[in-house]
Amino acid sequence: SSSTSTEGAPEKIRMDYAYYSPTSLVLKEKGWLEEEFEAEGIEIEWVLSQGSNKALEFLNSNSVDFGSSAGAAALISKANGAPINNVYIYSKPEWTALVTMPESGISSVKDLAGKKVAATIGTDPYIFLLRALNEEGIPVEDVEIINMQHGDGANALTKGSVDAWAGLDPNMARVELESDASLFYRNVDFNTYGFLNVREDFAKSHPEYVNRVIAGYEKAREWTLENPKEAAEILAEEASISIEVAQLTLERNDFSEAIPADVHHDALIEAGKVLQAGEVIDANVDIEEITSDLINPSFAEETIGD
Amino acid sequence: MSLELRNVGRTFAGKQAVRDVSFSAKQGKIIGLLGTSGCGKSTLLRAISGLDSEYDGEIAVNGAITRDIQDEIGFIFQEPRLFPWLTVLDNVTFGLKGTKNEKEKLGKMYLKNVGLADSAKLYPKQLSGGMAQRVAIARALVTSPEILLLDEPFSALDAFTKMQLQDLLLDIWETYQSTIVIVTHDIDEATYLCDRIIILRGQPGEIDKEIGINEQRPRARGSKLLAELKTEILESLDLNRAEESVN
Amino acid sequence: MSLELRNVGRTFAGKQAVRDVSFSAKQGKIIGLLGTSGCGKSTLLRAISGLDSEYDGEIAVNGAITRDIQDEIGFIFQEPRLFPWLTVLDNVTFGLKGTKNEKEKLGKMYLKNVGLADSAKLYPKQLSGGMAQRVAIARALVTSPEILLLDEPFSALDAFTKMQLQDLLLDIWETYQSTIVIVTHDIDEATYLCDRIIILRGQPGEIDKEIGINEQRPRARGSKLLAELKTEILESLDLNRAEESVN
Amino acid sequence: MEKMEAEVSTVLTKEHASKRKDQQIKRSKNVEHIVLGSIIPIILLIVWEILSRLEVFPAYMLPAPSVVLGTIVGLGQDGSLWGHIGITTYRVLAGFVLGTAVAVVLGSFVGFYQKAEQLFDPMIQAFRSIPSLAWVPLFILWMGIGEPSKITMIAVGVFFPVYLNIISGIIGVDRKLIEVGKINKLNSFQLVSRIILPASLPSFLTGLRSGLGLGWMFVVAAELMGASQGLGYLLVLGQNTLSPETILASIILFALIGKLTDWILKIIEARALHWQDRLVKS
Amino acid sequence: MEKMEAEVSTVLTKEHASKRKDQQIKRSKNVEHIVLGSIIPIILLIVWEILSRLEVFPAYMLPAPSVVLGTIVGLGQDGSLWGHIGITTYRVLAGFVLGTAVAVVLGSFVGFYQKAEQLFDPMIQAFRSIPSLAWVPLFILWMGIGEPSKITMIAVGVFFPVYLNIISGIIGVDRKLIEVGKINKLNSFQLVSRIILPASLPSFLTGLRSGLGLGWMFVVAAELMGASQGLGYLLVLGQNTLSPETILASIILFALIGKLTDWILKIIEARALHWQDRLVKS
Ligand SMILES: Nc1ncnc2c1ncn2[C@@H]1O[C@H](COP(=O)(O)OP(=O)(O)OP(=O)(O)O)[C@@H](O)[C@H]1O
Ligand SMILES: Nc1ncnc2c1ncn2[C@@H]1O[C@H](COP(=O)(O)OP(=O)(O)OP(=O)(O)O)[C@@H](O)[C@H]1O
Ligand SMILES: [Mg+2]
Ligand SMILES: [Mg+2]
Repeated sequence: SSSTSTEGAPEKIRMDYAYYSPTSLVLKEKGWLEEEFEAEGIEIEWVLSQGSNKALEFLNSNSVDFGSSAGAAALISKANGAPINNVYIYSKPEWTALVTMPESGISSVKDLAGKKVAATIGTDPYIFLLRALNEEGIPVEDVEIINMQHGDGANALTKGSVDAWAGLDPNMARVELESDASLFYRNVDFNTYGFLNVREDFAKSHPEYVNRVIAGYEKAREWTLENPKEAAEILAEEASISIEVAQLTLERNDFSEAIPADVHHDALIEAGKVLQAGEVIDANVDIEEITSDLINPSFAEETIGD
Repeated sequence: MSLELRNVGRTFAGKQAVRDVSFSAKQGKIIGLLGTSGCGKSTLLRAISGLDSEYDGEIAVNGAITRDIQDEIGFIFQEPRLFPWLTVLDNVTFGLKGTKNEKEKLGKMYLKNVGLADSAKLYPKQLSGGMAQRVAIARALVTSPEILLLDEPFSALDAFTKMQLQDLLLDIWETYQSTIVIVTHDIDEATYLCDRIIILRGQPGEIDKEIGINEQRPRARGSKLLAELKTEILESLDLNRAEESVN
Repeated sequence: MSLELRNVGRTFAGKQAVRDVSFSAKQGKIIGLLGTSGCGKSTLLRAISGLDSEYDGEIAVNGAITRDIQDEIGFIFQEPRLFPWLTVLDNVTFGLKGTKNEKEKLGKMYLKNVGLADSAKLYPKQLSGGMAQRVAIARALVTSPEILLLDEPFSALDAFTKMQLQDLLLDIWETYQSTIVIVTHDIDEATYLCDRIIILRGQPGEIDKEIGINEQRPRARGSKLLAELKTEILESLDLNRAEESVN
Repeated sequence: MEKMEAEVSTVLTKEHASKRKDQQIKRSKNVEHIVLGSIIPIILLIVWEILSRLEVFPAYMLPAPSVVLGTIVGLGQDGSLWGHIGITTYRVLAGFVLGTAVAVVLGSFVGFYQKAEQLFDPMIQAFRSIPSLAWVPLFILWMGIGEPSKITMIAVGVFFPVYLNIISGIIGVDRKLIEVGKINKLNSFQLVSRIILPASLPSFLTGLRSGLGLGWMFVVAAELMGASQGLGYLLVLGQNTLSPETILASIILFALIGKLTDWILKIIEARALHWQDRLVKS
Repeated sequence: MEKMEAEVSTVLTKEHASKRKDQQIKRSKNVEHIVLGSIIPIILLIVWEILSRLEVFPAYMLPAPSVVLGTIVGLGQDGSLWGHIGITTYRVLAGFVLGTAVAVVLGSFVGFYQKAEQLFDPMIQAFRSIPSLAWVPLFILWMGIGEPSKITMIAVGVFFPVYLNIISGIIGVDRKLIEVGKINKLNSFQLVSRIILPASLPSFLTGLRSGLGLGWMFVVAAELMGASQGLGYLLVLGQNTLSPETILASIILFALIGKLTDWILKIIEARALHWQDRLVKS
């Protein structure tokens, strides 16, 4: 397997952490990676990613070695030629859903025809919206999609500037808890997964270290499953959100599957098709091939195994 | 309009520049202010005009005490102070009211009077020093002010242009019966123009001497009386000089 | 240093301001330029100094034709041109080199010479017109230049300060044997100071007359010779005037 | 009489001829300026292209200029380019006019009255350092996501430099000139319009140019508020969809159009300030 | 002799006394300024608080000032406030120094030499309208995500207004003063440092203040490049976690600290320009 061709140890390992990846916060908080690599004198550098696109930018510019992003975002980047691999699934989140306010008179996806919907083009909520519309047979042209950043979309929704919003946690949890907003369409399977990506270069030169980082993530995942309350506290503390919002967010994360597998593969291909239809991914890209290139389960399989 | 100064003085940042100046002028009189450099002549003019209101004492115009800027006042400053973004003609008509046509006609007339008929379209940066001063003169005279304050108006002009403009000034004075206060270093000019010459001296400046001239106008420039007056003034100035050169 | 102008002229935007001026001055000579306002006197000084290089004709300094700014030149401009952000003393020492102490000592000496010993720390906005002009004079003289170009240097000064500074100028001229070109409207001043007086006239300005004065210095201000010269000059200026007043 | 007319006409023809010559000289000078000004950008583009071809810059982060150009041409061909440019330019210009108008009124007021300065200036100065992105949620709250909120957002950006430069210009006006106005009995409004504004024109025009630049910068924040067209939208879209050629295309369009509008202001500046007695540069 | 000394000493005491009095007047004037300047902000805060209490603004969109203050105090108590303020202020100041330095060098050069202007100015002007957010990916690519890239990003923001104002200042310098320098045989460097810079100081200082403001604005873009501390980080965090009190806290901190740094510049400005012959305002 790939662990035979080590090129020696890296000087340091640059990890990202993100508020949308609770296990990354736990891992950073607990210092397990630092512990693991201390003996070899390898430093761990933590960089905050404010969103999937930042994480991928950091990866592409060789500013981090591991970056957390939504699966769809990783796919887009890969389609643009980014040299990254997905080696681990940090969660199966239900971080996106369609949100509306009571007075809008919307109760199902069908009601969206002719309405204004806020979404951030290219991100998971956008894909979610397109797939939901597709599922219900509503042409995209019938809906006015307004491109806004996630937070702004939430504001526009509560202000009444738009009728619905393809939301993202933790913003979504917050509007749900604090205003009367409700999630009128949910579908866990239309969320793409939480991908931990590694730079291809790093994976090639230090495969053993990829395994050991994955092992660290595994430890964090198991701990989170056992200590949901403490994990919520860590999330609330780090992201400066209230404990209720943090708990709701965590509840919507499924940490059961960590090894990239066929489900992830298929979900990504579905997302890729939607993105291709929406002209976010170039029409002449072969989605299946790109997806296979992106997802590399061998490390996780080797580490976690059975 | 009549003009009266009572114990006027001015202090700049703790240092007195001029003090205790009193004189009065009936309408239509021409007062000359003479004195060494820095004795407070310009300061007095600024006080009279109302541009400076922080002087001590009182100034009455037509009997009413005021510290505001007077209507119908004309001021020729020691520097030309032209607006660099306006042409010569626009500078001259700056203070005029009325239609553009009227203003330009009047402005051109005065430009001709000061010998700048050809320069109406030039900008200040294209003027010689004396030309700029003449534009400033035209700008002040064109408004036919009832009080005219002139701060060394002809200092940068050659002898003959100077004489011509002195006569222009007298023409205007005759037409409008303006009350005029003129600061000058040219004793011939003072004796030729003024009804009364006030000589300031010292630092802070004070009135040293007042000389009245009861000669009819137009006066003969070479007349014996004026020559005698000149000698008198020179002597009184000389006195200051001798005193000051001690320190 | 000697100075020679050969057929110097200057055209501004198609309009000739001065033309065909030639004269020369040996080292240590004082040349006076007289002429009506706007006839090109300042323009000539700027050409000699090298500040303006777009004139026609040639100017030679010490025999060498050049259009660059001369070393060892002093220029008193028609306006004071003080740096508003510098104190009086710093303005005076602006062109000096050397240690701060030396500069200040020299500067203070010259300030005293022009009667401004007490004003060293003032800023230009606090000066009267005549004081500003005296600062400019001190600034030009303090560098003890070999060529001195003076553009109406004493125009804003009272009669006695003026005389004092004329004598100061002669002192410096004697010490450094400077070559001096002075523009003035004061005929008494010209006859008192100059070895040769050049009278310009017309527009464009041309040389109308040259008058040499072979009197030893110091000259008596009231002397008969000077009085005669004055009459001569006045007459030649009058001629122009009569001619020009036709249009 | 006839002779005179003939003379006059020769003079006129001469003047005419010299004017035409002047214009020719001017035009050839303009061409020279443009050529000189293009040297460095062209060199940079060539170097960038070469480095891209040599794969020194990875294409997934910094595609070659030719690729970016291709993207722009593509946008042009499907027609959306003009929509993006048009709407953004409209927003910037509308915001520019609005921001400048408010800055002139407030700036003259604050520059002229001490009390007004003491009341308003501290607060305005405090607002000046708030980043454009920070305004976004507030503007959505106050004005929703329509055009008015976008234009106002840009106006905010334009406002500050114009305001600052107006005040500094007013404060720097020579007392001597203002006194001439006072002697001529101008009222405050006339003082401002006839003396203070022209005298502070150099500073004001610098403010305008600075403000216009900031207007272009604020476009992104403005178009974060629910736009579906515009250069800022294109930029954010490029960042969200991780498409560097879209990002670079929008950057280049920003630079080009920003430069164009600035150039117009620069021409106005040169015309308006011809009276300045300044040194011809070496 | 004794008498004279006594006199001298009375004079000195008098001078001293009057100086002290002057200082007192100055201090009471300063207090007055601060009070006047606070009136409007305080009124705004009170109105906002009342409207929030009346629930005109929903709390999840625009919390009351007291809530925002509570957030700031909370940050202060857990100690992170000083970290945010400290690191951001450091970045802004470092960027300010860097940007100003480059602007002074390039600005003097371009303002002084015609050829330099024709070569560089068009490109610089084009860069001026590129939004801060657009630089982010390029800076990450070129300089990574460390402090240098953040500081450089802020320097870019500071650069443009300073540069523009320097050039306009240099162009506006009175020819008459430059000629005095030439007669005194100053070389180009001395001309710049002894005449042109002081004469264009008002414009330069305006540029500095504009630039500092822009520096604060660029912080957000800078701190998008992988920061985990700072006011810009706080702002983006607030937006990502939909926490209006965090957003508002960061806005208020931006305003306060921005105002503070601007106030320092304003004092320097007043000191440096005391020689201006300007009208005392009514
Ligand atoms: N920069 C300029 N552009 C255009 N014309 C100019 C410029 N400088 C001077 N002139 C013109 O040149 C002529 C001569 O000007 P100059 O300053 O030499 O006069 P002068 O003899 O010094 O007059 P004065 O005694 O009034 O100072 C004037 O008619 C003036 O209009
Ligand atoms: N703004 C000011 N601040 C401080 N001192 C001033 C100010 N204006 C004038 N002075 C001082 O007041 C005195 C008188 O100045 P003023 O201008 O009245 O003199 P002047 O008689 O007009 O002299 P000149 O004939 O030289 O023009 C001078 O000593 C000057 O230094
Ligand atoms: Mg005076
Ligand atoms: Mg002259």
